[in-house]
Amino acid sequence: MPVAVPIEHVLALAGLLFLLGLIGVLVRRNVMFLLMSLEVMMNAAGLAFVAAGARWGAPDGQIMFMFILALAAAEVAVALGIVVQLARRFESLDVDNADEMYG
Amino acid sequence: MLALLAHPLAPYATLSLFIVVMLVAVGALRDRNVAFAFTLLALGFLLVVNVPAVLGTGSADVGDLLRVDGYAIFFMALFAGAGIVTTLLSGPYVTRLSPWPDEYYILLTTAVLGAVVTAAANHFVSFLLGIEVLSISLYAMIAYPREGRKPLEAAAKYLVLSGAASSTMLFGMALIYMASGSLAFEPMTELSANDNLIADLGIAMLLVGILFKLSLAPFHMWTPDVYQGAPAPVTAFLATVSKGAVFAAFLRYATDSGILASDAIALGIGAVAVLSMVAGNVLALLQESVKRILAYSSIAHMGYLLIALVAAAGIGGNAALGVETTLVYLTGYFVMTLAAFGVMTALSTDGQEADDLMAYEGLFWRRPVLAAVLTAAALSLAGIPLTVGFIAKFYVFAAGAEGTLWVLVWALVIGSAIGIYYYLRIVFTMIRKPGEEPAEEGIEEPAPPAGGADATIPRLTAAVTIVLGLAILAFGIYPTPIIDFVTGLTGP
Amino acid sequence: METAIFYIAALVAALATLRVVTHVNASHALIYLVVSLLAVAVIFFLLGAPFAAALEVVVYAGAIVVLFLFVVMMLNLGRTSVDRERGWLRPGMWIGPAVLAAVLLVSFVFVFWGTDAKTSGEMVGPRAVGIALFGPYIIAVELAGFLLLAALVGAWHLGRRYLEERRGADDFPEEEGANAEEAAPEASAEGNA
Amino acid sequence: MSGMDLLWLVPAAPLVGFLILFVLHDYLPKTVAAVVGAGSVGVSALAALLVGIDYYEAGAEPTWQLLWTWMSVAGFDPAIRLYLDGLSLAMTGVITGVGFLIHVYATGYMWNDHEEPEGFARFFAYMNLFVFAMLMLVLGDNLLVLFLGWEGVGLCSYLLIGFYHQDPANGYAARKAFVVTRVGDTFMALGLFLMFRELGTIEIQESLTLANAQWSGGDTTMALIIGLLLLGGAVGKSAQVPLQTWLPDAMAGPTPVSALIHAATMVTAGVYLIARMHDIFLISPEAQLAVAVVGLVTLFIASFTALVQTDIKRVLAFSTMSQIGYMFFALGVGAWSAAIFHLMTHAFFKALLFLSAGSVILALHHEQDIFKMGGLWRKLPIPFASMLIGSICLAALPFTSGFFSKDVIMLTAFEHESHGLVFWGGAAIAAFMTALYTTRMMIVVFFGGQRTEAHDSSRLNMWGPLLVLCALSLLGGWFGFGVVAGVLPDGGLSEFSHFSPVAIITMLMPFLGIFVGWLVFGRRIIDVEALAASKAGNALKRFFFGGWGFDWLYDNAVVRPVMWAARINKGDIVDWIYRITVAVTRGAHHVGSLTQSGRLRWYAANMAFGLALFFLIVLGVIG
Repeated sequence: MPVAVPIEHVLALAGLLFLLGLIGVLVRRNVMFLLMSLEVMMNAAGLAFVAAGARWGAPDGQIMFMFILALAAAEVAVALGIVVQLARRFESLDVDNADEMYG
Repeated sequence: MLALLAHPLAPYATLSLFIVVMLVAVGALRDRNVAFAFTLLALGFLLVVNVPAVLGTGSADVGDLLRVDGYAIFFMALFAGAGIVTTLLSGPYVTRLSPWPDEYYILLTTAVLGAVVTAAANHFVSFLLGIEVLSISLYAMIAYPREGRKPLEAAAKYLVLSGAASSTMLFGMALIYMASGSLAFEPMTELSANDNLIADLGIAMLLVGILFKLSLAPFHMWTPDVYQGAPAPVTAFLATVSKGAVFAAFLRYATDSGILASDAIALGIGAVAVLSMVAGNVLALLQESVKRILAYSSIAHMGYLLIALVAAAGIGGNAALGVETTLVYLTGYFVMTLAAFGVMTALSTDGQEADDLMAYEGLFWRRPVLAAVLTAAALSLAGIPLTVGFIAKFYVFAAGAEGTLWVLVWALVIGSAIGIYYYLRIVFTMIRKPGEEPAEEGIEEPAPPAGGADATIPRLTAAVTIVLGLAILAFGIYPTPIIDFVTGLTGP
Repeated sequence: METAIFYIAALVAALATLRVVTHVNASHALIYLVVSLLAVAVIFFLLGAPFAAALEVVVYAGAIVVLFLFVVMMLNLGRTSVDRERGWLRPGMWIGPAVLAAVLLVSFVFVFWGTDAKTSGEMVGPRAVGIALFGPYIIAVELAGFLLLAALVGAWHLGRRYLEERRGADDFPEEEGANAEEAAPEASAEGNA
Repeated sequence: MSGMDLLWLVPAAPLVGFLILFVLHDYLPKTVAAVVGAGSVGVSALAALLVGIDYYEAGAEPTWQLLWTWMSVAGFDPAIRLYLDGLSLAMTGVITGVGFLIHVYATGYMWNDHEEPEGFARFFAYMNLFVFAMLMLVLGDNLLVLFLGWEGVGLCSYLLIGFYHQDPANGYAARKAFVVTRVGDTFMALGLFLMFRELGTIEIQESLTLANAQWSGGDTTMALIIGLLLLGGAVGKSAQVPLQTWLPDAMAGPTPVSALIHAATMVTAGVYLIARMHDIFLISPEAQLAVAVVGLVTLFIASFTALVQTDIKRVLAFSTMSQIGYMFFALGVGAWSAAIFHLMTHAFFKALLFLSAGSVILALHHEQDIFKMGGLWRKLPIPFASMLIGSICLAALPFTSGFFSKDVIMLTAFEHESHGLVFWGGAAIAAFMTALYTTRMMIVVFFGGQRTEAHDSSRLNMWGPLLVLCALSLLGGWFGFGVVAGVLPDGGLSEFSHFSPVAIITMLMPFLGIFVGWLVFGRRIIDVEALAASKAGNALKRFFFGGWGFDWLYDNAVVRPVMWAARINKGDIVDWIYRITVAVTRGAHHVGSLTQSGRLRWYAANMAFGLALFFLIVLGVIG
């Protein structure tokens, strides 16, 4: 039972979710939370795609969403590998600890 | 067989096939050199067999996703070449990083696959997947060394920021799709006023993602840290193939969609170009780390390239010259950047990256040939005549002047003037004999000299580096082969 | 009725996401993330994209978030880390990001609000998606395979070191033939494919 | 393949020679260095010969050979093309032919060099580089290549004058030559820039055509300015008044260098320049008149100065100066081909003179004072014979090569529309003086009592070139003119007879000079020493000896004030601009570095900030 929703409302939700994710990236120091925030941002982009697909009644939006899913999965896999290494070598998940290179 | 190879999809198919076979072979043969050999084979095949085979077919669309034309084939050759150079540089280096070099080569090959796909993309889906195959491979390559905190720090920074940039880019694509109903690279016509605004917002977000990957100011900040932290051959790859691929796709998108016709977008791009040229050169000025110098210099160089892009997008009327400029510039930039990082790779020893500028003091007297190559690379990056860098810069200058982009051209001139200082600083440091001048204040302990008598320099690395150094000079004196190749592929 | 569900789901998604970003406990934040994803799945369904909705639940909430949880547990982010998070999240830190986000949000809303278009209300079902996916987008599917392959190889390399050090094994690859099954992250990544 | 296709080889061979010698100079045995050094120029000479034969067989049509287009961007395509016409062919012949002989001679002369025993390969590297640069200068059809060649020969001249760098005086001489010629170069660069700006092309032939089309018959001011600026460059390079003071000091270099660079080739670059650009001077007769005046004054001054010199090489240097004065004079009075003809014959006999002098100097263990020589004709028969031949050519006795070229010049001068008599008279006096100082030199060096022990140790590679040059000097005039005929526009040279009164007087002048010289220096009918010791005589002698006071004048009028200003301005006012720029840039660097904090979240914040700015631009809030 699909419904016709005003596009601006869906987009506003997607934009809001995206910005919440962005705030998370700017505020959190724990890498795990950074990665979660990234997931939120990507999910927001996926939502926007699905909404756009719904506007045009075409499958492309959903297909793009699927590729975003694949991308998210791939990124998380590598990212978590790096997190594990960070925890070992920096003995902390605080990204502010990883600031040895600057200037 | 030959007809099969001439199919526009053949390069991508064979490269994929090589990757799969390599996976099996690595598992089955359990020899450290298998992956190295396979990578060379795969990239060599791409360069020597695939590229000539598809050259004849001309422009061909593969579905909606890829456009295999002269432009894409040019970048295919360029990336394959740069990939081969990176592989050769990595050979002796990677075995020091980790006892398992196999994954490194697989990742390198997938990264090249991503890059060649990106350069041929004329659809957001292939654009996204190409870039991300490249980026995902790079995250792991940057974090490849099994010890040390810097590579990990670099990888973490790159991954998080790049992820944020990708998300922004995706959101932008979604907005563009929302407004136009198409994911292909094509001009957006007949949009309602409001859809137009949405599309503009989408383009802005898309650009943020692209500009980030190209490390242009103000989205450039990851660059020096990642360059410094990553292993030298990986940095070489990141600086060349990764940026080249994104730039190729960016240029194709900009010319196909005509986004720069919008004054606001053109203003934004122009501001980014000026900021990058100035910031990159100013920030490199007094750096003590050679990798950071090259990182900032690459920021400035990408700024120069934006001039070509603006020209190629038809601002000022000579779009063909802009495209030609981009290709020539990227070729030159590839050669000189790879040469510089090649020298750095050659000088890096176990657990000691040759990064500190002071470690290069007196290199001319210890390793004259490597020092000469680095000098050629530095002068070329500075744009001194009779190096390939001069040809490249002259092209940009001509493209800018032709398009009467005077503000950008002035920024180019000022940036280059500042740039000469730090490039020459590298050269003078290499000429100065250690101890001739008291060390500057604030340096607690002098870095051990790179390439000292006890350091062994891998023959292979040195040989590759020397070839690149000669190429810098050869193409500077006689650039016609490059120019002919470029115009032959993209010209009318 | 269905329109009301859309707005409720939207509200749930926004609030849950807000908690993801602000929560100090990683496990709880992940639960909120799942809630947010489920709410978005509902919205997908309402937008006429049941296939996307299913994938959102199965892959995103079911696999990716679980992967997160796995690492949270593996790294043992317990009470001390909650306290530390609380210490890191000082109120002053929110100001700058909030202002920036506000500027962006105002831009979004300003631009979006003039649109009078609505979603089509049609169902684009799994069949249509599948036909498109394995028709014009077949090359992209192959590429996605290589995307996951690259991630697999990368995660394998990064994770292998960790596991080996935990077991105190030597560095030589010859001895490490059989640990592929034990490397959790990449196994999951493969599962997503 | 026709011989003309070998044109590229002419400059390429010495370049390759230079590269080999320069890169491997520490590793090559002397024999190999000698073979490479002289052989490369030999190859070049052979190629030039084949090209020349082909050129005349093909009907002497000017041709181009495209070597290489550097790049082609937006209508800018600096092509390096070689341009072959009679003028460049004549110059090429002189450079490679005489150059080859001098190189061969130098393999003997420099073999046992005691001052720079390690410098053998280095010497030939510089010499080859010089030949290459000089060839590019005359063959390049492009202002840029011309300029690069021009600066290249200047650089080689500097390096070779200062070849014996252990002695600071030689370094000083090299610097002086460099600085003084730079003054001229600046004028020339200005002239070339002006040409490029006014005519919009850097192709020489094209620009000359354009110049004719634009200025001919109309406003010739621009041609006058350009002509004078080019003349300034030519004057510097060719050691003409008022920039002539560097040439005598340049004799500090090894004698083969003096022969090649400071007699036969480089110093004639100015003549070549004016001849190459002759259209400019034809458009502006004032500029051409200036050329004639400069030439005449130089020729006059230098011939008097040569009379009182005591160093054999300085005598020859002043003589070179005055002979180049003849060439300028010839250009100025419109005897274009005769100037180039004289350039050729002068290259033969002056190279011969220098090389003979070199043999004498070598035999006397680097003694250059003519008053310490004397009576050498028995001891050194080959140098004596060759020097005698060189001298009679220099003095322009009839039917020697110098006679043919000089005669044409003087007679053309006489026919000059406005100043014929003055020009001819001045030149005739100078011709007399030339014969006089040549006679003096020969008598003092080779006759009278012997004052220093001499050992002639020259081998085949030294006297062989002398022999060839003797033949060229004596016979060059007979066939020579045909080579340069038709190179440049000329007013009927064949019209006058050799038996007009003017021609006869012209012909007699050298005899008169020799006769007077014989009386004064041989028979000593005048006591020269007493005359020189008298107060007026002494002052005059010192005036002449110092090159008419030019050095003194420059020292007081230019060098000292500049030094004084430099001392006053030690703190350097202009520098402040740069210092402030540097400080600002450094400050910007430090401020910028602070933004690069290493903190990931800060980087992300900047990205968000950039995104916000982009939004504001798109929404029209900014911009």
